[in-house]
Amino acid sequence: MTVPAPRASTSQFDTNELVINMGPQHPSTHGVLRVVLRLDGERVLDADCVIGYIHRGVEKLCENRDWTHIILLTDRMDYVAAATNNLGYVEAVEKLMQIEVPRRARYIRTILAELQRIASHCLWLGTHAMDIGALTVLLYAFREREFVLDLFEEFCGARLTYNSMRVGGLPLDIPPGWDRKLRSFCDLMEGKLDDYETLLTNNRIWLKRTRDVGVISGEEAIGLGLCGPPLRGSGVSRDLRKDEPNAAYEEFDFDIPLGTRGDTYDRYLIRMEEFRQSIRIIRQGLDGLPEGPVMGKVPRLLKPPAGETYHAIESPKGELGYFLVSDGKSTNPYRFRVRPPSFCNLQGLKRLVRGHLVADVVALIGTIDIVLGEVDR
Amino acid sequence: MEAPIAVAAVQDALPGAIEAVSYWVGDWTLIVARERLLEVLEFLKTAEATAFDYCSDVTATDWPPRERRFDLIYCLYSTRLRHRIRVKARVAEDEEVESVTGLWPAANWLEREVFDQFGINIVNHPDLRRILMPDEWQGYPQRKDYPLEGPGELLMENPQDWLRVRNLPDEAADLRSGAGPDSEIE
Amino acid sequence: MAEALLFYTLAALILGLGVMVVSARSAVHSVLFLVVNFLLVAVLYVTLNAEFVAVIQVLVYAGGIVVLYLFVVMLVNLKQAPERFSDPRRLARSGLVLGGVVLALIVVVVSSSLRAGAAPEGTLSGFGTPFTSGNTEQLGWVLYTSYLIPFELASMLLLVAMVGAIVLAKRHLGE
Amino acid sequence: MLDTVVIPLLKIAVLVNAVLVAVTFLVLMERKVIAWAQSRLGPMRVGPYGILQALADPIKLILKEDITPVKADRYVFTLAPIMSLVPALVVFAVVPFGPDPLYYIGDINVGLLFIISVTSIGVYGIILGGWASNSKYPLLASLRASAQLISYEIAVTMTLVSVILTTGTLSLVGIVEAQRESGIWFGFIQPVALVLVFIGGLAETNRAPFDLPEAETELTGGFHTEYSGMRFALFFLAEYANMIVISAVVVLIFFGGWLRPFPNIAWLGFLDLLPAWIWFVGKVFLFLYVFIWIRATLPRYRYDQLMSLGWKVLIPVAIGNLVVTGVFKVVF
Repeated sequence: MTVPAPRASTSQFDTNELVINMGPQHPSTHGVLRVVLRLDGERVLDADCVIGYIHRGVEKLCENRDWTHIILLTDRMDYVAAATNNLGYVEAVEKLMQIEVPRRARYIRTILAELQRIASHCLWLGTHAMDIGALTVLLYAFREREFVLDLFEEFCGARLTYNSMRVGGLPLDIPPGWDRKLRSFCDLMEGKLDDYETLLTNNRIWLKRTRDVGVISGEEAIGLGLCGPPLRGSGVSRDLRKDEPNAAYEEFDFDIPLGTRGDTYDRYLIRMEEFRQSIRIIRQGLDGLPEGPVMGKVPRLLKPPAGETYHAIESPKGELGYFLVSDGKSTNPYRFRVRPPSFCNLQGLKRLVRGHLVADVVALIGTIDIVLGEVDR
Repeated sequence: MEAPIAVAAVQDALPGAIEAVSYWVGDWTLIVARERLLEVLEFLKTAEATAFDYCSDVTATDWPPRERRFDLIYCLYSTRLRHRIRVKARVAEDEEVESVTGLWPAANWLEREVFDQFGINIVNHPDLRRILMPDEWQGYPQRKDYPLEGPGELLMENPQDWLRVRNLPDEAADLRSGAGPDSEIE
Repeated sequence: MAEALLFYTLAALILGLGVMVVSARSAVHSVLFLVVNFLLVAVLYVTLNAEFVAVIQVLVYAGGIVVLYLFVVMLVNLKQAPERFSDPRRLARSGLVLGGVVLALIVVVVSSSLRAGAAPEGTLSGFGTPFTSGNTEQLGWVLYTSYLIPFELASMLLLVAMVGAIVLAKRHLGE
Repeated sequence: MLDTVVIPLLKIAVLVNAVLVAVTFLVLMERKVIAWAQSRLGPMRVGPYGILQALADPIKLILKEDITPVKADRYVFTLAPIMSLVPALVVFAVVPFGPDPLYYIGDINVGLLFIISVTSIGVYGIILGGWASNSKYPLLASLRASAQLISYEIAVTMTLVSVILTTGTLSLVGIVEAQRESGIWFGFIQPVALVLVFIGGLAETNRAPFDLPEAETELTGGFHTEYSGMRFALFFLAEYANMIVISAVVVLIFFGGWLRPFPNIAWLGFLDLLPAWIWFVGKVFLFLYVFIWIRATLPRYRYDQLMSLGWKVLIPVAIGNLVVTGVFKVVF
């Protein structure tokens, strides 16, 4: 009887390498990511990501729209966290033009960004769990995401691409009764989080599938430019909400969860904790919501003075940076550059999957939490 | 506005390497000669006072009429000291730039994107290929003289030919009626 | 009569499949013929009332060993037989040896069956009572009493082979 | 003639059809149960509460175009689903639905071994299906499948040996009768064996959390990625028929087959008013429900973890169980 060898043997017998294409049409590459895997049996020797399948030239497009019209293009990048993309962009423009944003608008922006974080993490949790085979969590997470989408729909009329912010503030104040619904959602979400954790956190199979999978040290993660939960999972305390507070984050009290091992399970725990911290921030925001206008004094035609700036915020996926250059003459940006967190995190996949099995590849794509709209732009 | 320690440290350690220091809406930028770029970046990464261990972004800007038309921009961050800096170098179309993947592995894809979109020659890069555009693509979309409109098929297959066609003054005059990105640039 | 008809049909099929095994172009096809062959042999055992042996034949050969054959054949992915340098003289010599062996076998089988045909009914099985339908228990009984030592020796041999296989595999893994 | 040919043939016809119909409804049941677990409704459009979905699915699959990839080995490609389904149906020949000979086709004295050996043939369907597709994902999946099925078969067989030790017979009817005589279901005497056989059964039928050969998020569709139409449906039928087989085996060996609960308590005799086969089928469906429930709850094992679970946990425990059973048998 032969003993099956799960580990790739280095003997002269195993010289047959198998090259397989994972994607661009594959159920767990989250869109149109293509990963070319070089396998020895089931063990991954090397992985090469091929991206660009939905490259729409957003940066180029933006250079030919005026500063206000760009907001709706930012929706289309990380389309599961459109509000966060809006936020990063309008803040970058505000920084370039030195516009003061009313406090109420900053509060509402913070609430929206955190709500968006919950929605984005719901999607991550569902797909990540489904990739590992836990089907039910997907449906549960999408059920809660639906509530978030309902809230956004009531706020700005859209469910996916919100176009919900303007340079200088917000187009609309929150509708009456919205804060009450948001509060009840927060209560509901806390209970549901416990549901998810019952299904996964202490599940032996979940632990086996995620513990010690894709371990990366903090130093290496920094070098690879990982950001967001993958970086914090390796114990690097870097959250732009704390380090370079934007919106109204400096007025809020919240914790940054950090991992210790830098494996998939730690990244999972971190995001689960971020759900709770987001709820905490939303509650604080609702409690302390100041009165006042939601739109600052902004010229009708935006025309920032010549100059450039880089502004980064913490999106659900990590550091979302906007590098904007204005030539001071036209109403379009001269250069519009996005630093997409998914793009930089995806770069780490090659390092993470090496030596793991095919089944881990999907777990690792899930743990990186990519949105191809943002990777390819 | 007083320059932060990091800027002063570079100026002290590498005199003459920094051509200019700029400050605008809270961001510090070092403008460095292309020849000494790698030296400056290496110093920024390793020196105690700077410790920029995190490469946020590598990107470029195209300023066509200029002799050295590209600005190559590195956005750096220090996870230890929690400060940011931008380093900028001017590069001409035919000039070569040393890759920084040795300093920050993160720059790998970012430099590939710069190559893909601007066509800046980055040398000593471990894996310099197009990243967002298909491998057989011609032309560099983020350049300011890249056509935004044109006869679709021709453009898709061979943008370089299209560029040549449209630079002939009389033949393509009617095609040029749509305002391109270069309409503002003399 | 029916039994004889069944036997000869089965025998013909088994032989035919045996030929197919060696003559099939694709290695996977030939393994498949081997599986069917084994299944038919199992049917042959059933006609002899040796149900236990039949089931074990299916379980061990068809369900276990040939799966491993298939595994290997699939992985090696032989589209055609590898061409090897063949020495015509060696072919002739080995053919001679093989022919001799087959001839000797035929002689032995024919002579023994002639003698067995003369033997009285009932002693064919080698011990007292012929198998009836409940043969599993009897088989076990015989194996663990009359044939205990050969049985244990055989199992020892298999154990040694198993340990040997693991040791061989391990040595390659370790270095 | 009537007894030896016509009646068995009739029984076979009835049984095969019953199994196939059961499978289509099992698919519906799975969809419904998983939907409820996931706070959905499941199929609702076809017929009241989607009941006719069980008919619509097979009709759709039969009418679909049957594609054979150009590079596939067409004979083996066609043969594979058949080789997968036939053993799954053949097994039912020895499954007794009740004590009366009317309720089974044959009660052979090696019934249990027959089931084990015939199900072991089913692996060919998966291996050949993956190989004949001439595609990389199915090939990987079929490699996984063959390794998985062979290793778990060992564990299950080892465990069943300890059950045979307690009953002293391999006949399935005999095993159930033994439970009636001893007045207790073997599940209570052999709880370890029950767990082992159940886990092994999950693995042998490629069900979650051991559904690696068809892990759609890793290997797209697994070994049947290239299959479509009726040939795909045959694989599907085989998988669900195997689920029924495993449930039936577990019920027969550990849960008293067609016996009512507590066969030793006399005053519960009114439970015998229900016919034996209803008890049996009811118990089988209870186990099928557990199969589905597990699928809705658990993530999937990884290939190497699955293997180490099989070889380092299940087989040693099975051997231990065998030894303990043997010692008890000798001492008491």
